[in-house]
Amino acid sequence: MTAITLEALEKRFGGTAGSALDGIDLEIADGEFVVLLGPSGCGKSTTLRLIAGLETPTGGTIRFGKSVVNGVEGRDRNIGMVFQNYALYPHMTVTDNLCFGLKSRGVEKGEILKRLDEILEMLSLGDLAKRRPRELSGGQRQRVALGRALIGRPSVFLMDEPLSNLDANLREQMRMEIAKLHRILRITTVYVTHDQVEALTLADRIVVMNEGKIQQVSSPRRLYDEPANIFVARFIGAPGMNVLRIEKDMLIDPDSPFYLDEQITQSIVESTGSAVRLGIRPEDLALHNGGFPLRIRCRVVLIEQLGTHLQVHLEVDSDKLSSNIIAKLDVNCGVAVGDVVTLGSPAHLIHRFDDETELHLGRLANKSERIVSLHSTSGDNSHGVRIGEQQ
Amino acid sequence: MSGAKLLSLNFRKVVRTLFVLVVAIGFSFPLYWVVVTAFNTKGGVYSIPPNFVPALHAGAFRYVLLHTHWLHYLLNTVFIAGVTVLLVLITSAMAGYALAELNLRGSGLFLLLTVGVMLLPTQALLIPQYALALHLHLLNGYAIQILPFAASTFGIFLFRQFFKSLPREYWEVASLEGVGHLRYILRVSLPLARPAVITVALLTFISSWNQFQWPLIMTQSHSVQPIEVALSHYTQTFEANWRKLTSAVIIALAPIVILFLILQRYIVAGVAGRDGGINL
Amino acid sequence: MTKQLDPALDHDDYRSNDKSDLVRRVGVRSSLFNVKNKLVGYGLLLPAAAVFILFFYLPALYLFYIAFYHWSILSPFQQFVGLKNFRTLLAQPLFWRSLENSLYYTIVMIPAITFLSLGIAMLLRDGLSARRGGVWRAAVFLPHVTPVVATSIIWVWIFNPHFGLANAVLSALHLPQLGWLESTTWALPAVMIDSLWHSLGLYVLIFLAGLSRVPREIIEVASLDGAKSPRIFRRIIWPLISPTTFFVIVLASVNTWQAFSQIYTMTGGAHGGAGGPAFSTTTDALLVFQTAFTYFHFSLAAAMSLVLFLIILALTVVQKWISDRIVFYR
Amino acid sequence: MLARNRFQQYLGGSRSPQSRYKSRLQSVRRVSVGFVGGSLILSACGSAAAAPTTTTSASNAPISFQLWESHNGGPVGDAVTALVNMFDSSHPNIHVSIVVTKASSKLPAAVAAGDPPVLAEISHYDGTLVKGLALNSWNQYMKNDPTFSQSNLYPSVWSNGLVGNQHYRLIASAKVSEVFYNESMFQAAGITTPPTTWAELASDAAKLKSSNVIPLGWKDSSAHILPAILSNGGSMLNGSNTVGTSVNFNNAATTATFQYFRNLYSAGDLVFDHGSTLRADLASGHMAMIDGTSAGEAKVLAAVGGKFKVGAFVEPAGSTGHAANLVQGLGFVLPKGHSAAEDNAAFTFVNWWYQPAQQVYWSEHTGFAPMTKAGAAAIPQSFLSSHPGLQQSIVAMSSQYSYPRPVSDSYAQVQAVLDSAFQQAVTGSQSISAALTQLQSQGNSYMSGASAL
Repeated sequence: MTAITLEALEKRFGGTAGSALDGIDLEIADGEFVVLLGPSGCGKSTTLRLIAGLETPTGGTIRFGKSVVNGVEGRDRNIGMVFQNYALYPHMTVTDNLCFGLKSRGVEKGEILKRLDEILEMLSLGDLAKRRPRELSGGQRQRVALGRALIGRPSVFLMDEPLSNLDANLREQMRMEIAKLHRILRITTVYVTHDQVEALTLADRIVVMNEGKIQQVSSPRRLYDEPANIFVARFIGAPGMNVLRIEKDMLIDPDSPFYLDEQITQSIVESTGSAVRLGIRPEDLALHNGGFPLRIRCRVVLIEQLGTHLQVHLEVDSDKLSSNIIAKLDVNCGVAVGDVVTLGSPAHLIHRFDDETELHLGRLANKSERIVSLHSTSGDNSHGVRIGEQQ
Repeated sequence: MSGAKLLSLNFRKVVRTLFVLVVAIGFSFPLYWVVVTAFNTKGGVYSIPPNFVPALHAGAFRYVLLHTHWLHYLLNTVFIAGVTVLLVLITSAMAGYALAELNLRGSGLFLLLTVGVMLLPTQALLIPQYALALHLHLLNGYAIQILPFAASTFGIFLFRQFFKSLPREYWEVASLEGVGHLRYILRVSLPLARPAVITVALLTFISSWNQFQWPLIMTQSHSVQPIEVALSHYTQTFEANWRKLTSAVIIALAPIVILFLILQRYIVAGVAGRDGGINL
Repeated sequence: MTKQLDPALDHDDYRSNDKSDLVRRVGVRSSLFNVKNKLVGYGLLLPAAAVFILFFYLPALYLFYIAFYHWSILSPFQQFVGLKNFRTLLAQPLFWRSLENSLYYTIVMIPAITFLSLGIAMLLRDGLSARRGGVWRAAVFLPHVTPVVATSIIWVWIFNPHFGLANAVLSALHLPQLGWLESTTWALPAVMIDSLWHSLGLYVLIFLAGLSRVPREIIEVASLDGAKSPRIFRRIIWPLISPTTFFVIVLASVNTWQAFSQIYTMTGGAHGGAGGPAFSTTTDALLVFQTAFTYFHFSLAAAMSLVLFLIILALTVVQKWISDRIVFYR
Repeated sequence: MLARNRFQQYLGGSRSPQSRYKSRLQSVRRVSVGFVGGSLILSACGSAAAAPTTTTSASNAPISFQLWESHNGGPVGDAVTALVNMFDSSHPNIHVSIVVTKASSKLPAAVAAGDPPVLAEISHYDGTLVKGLALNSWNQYMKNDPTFSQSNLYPSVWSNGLVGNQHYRLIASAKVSEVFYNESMFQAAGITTPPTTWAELASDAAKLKSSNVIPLGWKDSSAHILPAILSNGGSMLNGSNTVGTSVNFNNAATTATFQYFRNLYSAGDLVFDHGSTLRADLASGHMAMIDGTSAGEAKVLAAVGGKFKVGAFVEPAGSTGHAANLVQGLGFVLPKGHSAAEDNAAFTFVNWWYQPAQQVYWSEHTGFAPMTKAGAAAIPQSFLSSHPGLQQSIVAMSSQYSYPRPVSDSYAQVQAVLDSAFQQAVTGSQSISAALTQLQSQGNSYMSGASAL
C-alpha cells in the first residue's frame, strides 16, 4: 500500500488550451479514498493522469511512499486505472480482457487463473467470463473494468469519472459497490468526478479544484459547512451558495433592499474594504417572519416545483444592483411569480467572504448564538444526505 | 392518395426498375458475350446475326487451357498480388498506428508525403522509375513488381482513421498494464481493425491483379510476368481466333470475378467509403 | 462499448463526451519515456516513407534530370542539353496531335462520366430493396475490378467491323455500320465506350456514398413542401453532393488523362504498335510510352512527361479554383 | 522465392558480366548518388532476375546460352522450339534455351543492365543498339566458319542488317508481301490468271465487285505499300535504300502509288483492316483478295477450312515493268558482353539454322520463305503446290528486285509516319500531296537525328 505525495506539481501544455496545473500540493495517505472534484477543465483529470504516469509533469514531484516516481513509466508504478468509457477490448471475452495485462507481464499461468477466479468471484462476474463486452450491461462492463484494474493487485487505484456513462439507478448501485470494494481492499484510491454527490458519498477527503489549483482539501462535511472560498461555496451544494456583494453604503441606506442587524452592520462598516460579500445557502433562506438579522427584499422571477420544496429564483429589488438569488422554500409558502417578498436568514447561517481575496472569513454568528433554526439538523451527515435527495 | 396518383406512382416504379435492369444488363453483357464467344462453335463465331446462347463447345477453351502456361502466370500474379497485399497491410498498419496513436513531430510532413504520392501523375514517372529500376538491378524480377506498391496512401489513411476512432484509453490501459506497442498492435489494434484490413487487402489485391503497364515495362521474361502481360502477348498468338482469345480472357478474368462475387459486399463498401477517407 | 467500430465513424463525435479528451489531445507528451515512444513511432513510419521516397519522390526529381539532359540507357555519356528536348518536342506535329487526342478524350470523358454515373447512382439509390440493390450495385461495379487488358480484348471483338456485336446492333436498328477501331473517326470513341463501361461503376459507387450522406429528412421536407422531383434534385441534392461531384471530376480527369491500358490493347491490332489508325488514338500517355520504350528516346519522353505532369497539375489547380467558388461544403 | 527453381530454365544459369559493362554501369550510377543508398536496401530484397552467377565455361565444357525470341506459342513459336530442341540434341556441347519476350524492346535495357542474352532475335534493325556499341558484328564468325557460304543466301537476305561492311543482324525469318485470293470467286468473275500488273489488279477488282463482295482487303501497315512504290520506280531513302539518312517519298512514284490506292478505296474496291479481320473476311466470302505474307498462309487456310481453293500471287509489276518486294523479318543479333566461345556457339546455331534441312522444316511449318537457295530447292514440289503462298514467296525471294528493309536509325518511326500518311491519303482525310509533304518533312526530321520522336 502506498501513500502519494504531490509537491508543487506543475503541468503546462503547449498552445493556449488545456487545463494546466499550477502548483499542486497534496498528500494522500496510504489506504485513503480521495476524490478530485471540480468543473470541466479544472485539472483534476490531468492530476490523475500525472499520478498514473500517462502524462509527464513539467515541474514538481510525485512521490509514491518515499520514492519520487516522476521518471517512472506508468507500467512500473503498480497502478490500476478505470476509465470513463471502461476501455474494454470489444473483441476479447471478459476473461481475456481481465488477463491481457497479466499475460503481457509474463505472469505464470496458474497465478493468472487464481487471480482471475478471485476477481470473478469478488465482482460476481463468474457467469459472464466467456462473454464479450457488447453482450454485457453497462453495470457489468463497469465491474469488468474494475476487475481489470484490480487483477494486477495495484497499490494505487485510479478512477477517472467511472460512473458518468451509467444511468442514475446504476450509478447509485455502483457507487455503493465501489465504496464496499474500498472498505474491503483499502487500496489508496484517487477518484475523479465532477459529480459532488459521488464525491460527498465516497470520499474520505475531497479535493476541490479549479483552474489548475486546489481550492480546498477537506472532509465532505467541512466542505459544506466551511467552504474555503467563494468558488467552493458556489460549487458545493445544489444549487450552490448565494453570494451577494453589498456595498457598505447600501447597508446604511434606508431605501436599500437589504436590512442587516445594526450591531452586525457596525462591525462590517468598521472593517476594511468598500463592500462585503455575504453567502447564504438556498436552503438557509426563509420568508421573513420578523426575527431575522438579515432581510432581503426581492422579486420572484421563476418558481420550480420540486415536490419536496419549491426552488424559487428571485431578483434583488434594487435599481442599483441586479443580483440573483435562489431560495428553497416550503411548498405551501404561497409565493407567486412577480411577488415582492422579503427573505431572511439567521446570522449563524450567513457566511462572510473577503471581497478581495474571496476567502471565507467565518459566519456572522456562532451556532450557539442561533436565533432561529430553519431545519432540524441531527447528525453530521444530514446535510449531505439532504443534498443528495434534492438532486 | 387518389387512384390516378397511385397508378402513376406504380408506373414510375416500373419504369425505374426497367431502367435499372437495362443498366445492369448493359454492364454485365460484355462479360456474358465473352463466354458465348469462347464456347461457340468454330463457324458460329462469325455467324450473322450472332448467336446469343452459348453453344457449349469447350474445344477452344480446353486447347487454350492446356496449351499455355496459365498456371504459371496465375501463380506469378497471385504471388505478386499476395505479397503486395501483405506488405501494404504491414506498412499501412504501422504508419496508420504511428499517425493515430503517437504524437510525432513530423507526422504532418509524412501525411503530406503520403497524399502527394497520389497527386504525382503515374505516367510521368514511368521513365525515371524505369531508370531507377535499371540502376538498382531490379528490372525483370518480382521485387520491382512488388516493392513500389508496398505502401499505399489509401491504406495508410484508412488505418490512421480507423485507429483514431479507437478510444485512446485502449492504449492507456494497455500501457499501464505493461503491454508494449507491438503487442498492443498485434493483439488489440489489428484485430479491431478487421474491416480496414479486409478493405485494404481486397482493393490492393484487385489493383495488383490488374497491373499491366508496369510489368509490361519492367519485366521481360515470362517466368516473372503476371497474367495480364501474358494475355497481351497471347493476343498476338491467337490473333483472329476469337474463340481462343476469349478463352484466354476467361482464364484471366475468372479468378478476379469469382473473388469479386464472393466478397462483393466488402469490396463495394470499401470503395464507397473511399472518398470519405481521402478527400482531395 | 457497444459503439460500432466503423472506420467511417466520425471519431471526434465519438469522443466529444469525454471531457478530459481535449487535455490529452493538446498534451505534448515530452521527454523521458517518450524518447523510446518516438523511436518506435519513426520506426513504424519508416517502411512506408522509404517506399514513397525511393520509388516516387526520387524518380520525380530524377525526371527533371533526364528531361534536361541527353540521357540514354545505352550511353554512359550524359550531357546537359537545357531546353533542347523541349524544343524538339514542341516542333513535333505528333506531340501536338497527341495533346489534341488526350484533350478530346478527356473533354468527352469527364462530363460523360460525371453525368452517367450520377444518373445511374440516382437510379440505384432508392426504389429498390436494399438487398436487391446490392446486386445491382455489384453488377455495375463488376467491370471495374476486371483486368483492363482482358476486357479490352472483349471490346475489340465487339467492335469487329464485320462480325462484332456493335455493328450487329447498329444494323438491327437500321443504322449505318461503323469501322470502329479501323476508322480514324471512330477508334477513339470506341475506346471511350470501353473506358466508360470499365470505370463508371467506381464513380457510381462514389456518388452513391455521397448521396447516402444527404439526409433523407431534407428531401422529405422538400417533397412535403410540394417540390417536384427535378426541382428537389436541382435545388437540394445537387448542391449537397457537390463535394462528391468535385471529387469525381478530379479523379476522372486525372484517370482519363493518364489512360493507357485500354488504348494500348484496343488499338494495338494484331501486330502491336498502338495508337492507330493514323495516330488517331495516340494520346499523350501512349506517346510517352512509345517514345521511351519502343524508340528509346528517354530524354524526349521525360520532357514529354514533364509537360504531362504540368498539365495534370494545372488541371487540378483549375478544378480546385473552380470548386472553391461553386462547391458547397457542409 | 516461389517458383524460382522451376523457372530456372527461363532464366538460364550463366551470366558473365563483362567488366566493361560493369564500369559503364558504375558511371551511370555515380550520376545519381541518391539511388545508391536505395540499392543497398533493395539488394537485400532480391529478385528473380538476380540468379546466381556462374563462371563462364572452359573451352571444352558445354556452353549454354539464351536465345531471346518473341514468338509466343502458335505455329511459329512451336517451330522455333522444335528447331532449338533439334539443335540441342545434335550439338552435345551447346545448349540453347529460349526466352520468349518482346526481345526488340527489352534488349536495350538488358544490355544497359549488363545482363543481355548471348543471342537475340529482334524485329527490326535498331540503331539505338549500334549507336550504343552494344552489338557484335557477325563478320568475323562468318569468315572463320568454313561451312558458311554467302552465295547460298538470297541477296536480299545477305544485305539485311548490313551497316557499312558489318553484318550486325542476320535475318532469321524472311517474309515478303503477296496477295491471297478466293479462286472460286475469280472463276465466277471470269478471271483465269491472277493479275501481274497493278493495272490488271484494278480491273480484276472491278470485275469482282458485286453487291456482297469487297474485291480487295489491304493491311493497315505500311510495309504493304512499299512493294508497290518500289515497283513504280520509287525508293524509300535517298542514296542507299538501306542506310540513307533522308527519306525519299515526295515524288512522282509515291504520288502515283497513293493515287492508285486512293482510287480503289474511293470506288469501294478496297478496305483497310488488320490481318486477322481480313482473313475472317476472306474465309466468310466477304472478300475476294487479301494482302498478306506467306507466313499468314497457314492461318488463311485454317480460316477458310477448305470451303474454297485459295490462290496466291506476288505483288504485281508497276510502271518500271517489274514487280518489287521488301524482305523483312526477325534477325539474329549478338549483344556484346559475352565470351568468344559463347559468341562462336551462337554463330554455330545461326549457321545451322541456315542449312537446308532446317530451312525446309522452318518454311513448311511456318510459311516463312526459305532464306537460302538450297533450302528453297529442298522443299518438295508437292508441298509447294498445296501451298501457293510459299511458292510465291520463293518467287519473290529469288527476284533481284526484292530489297532488304532499311536499317537506318529511326526508320521505325519513319515507318509509323508512312503508315499514317498512307491511311490519310488513301482514305481521303488528307490530300496526297499534303500527306506526302508532311511525311517527307517528318520523316527527314527523324532520320536527321535532330529530332527523335
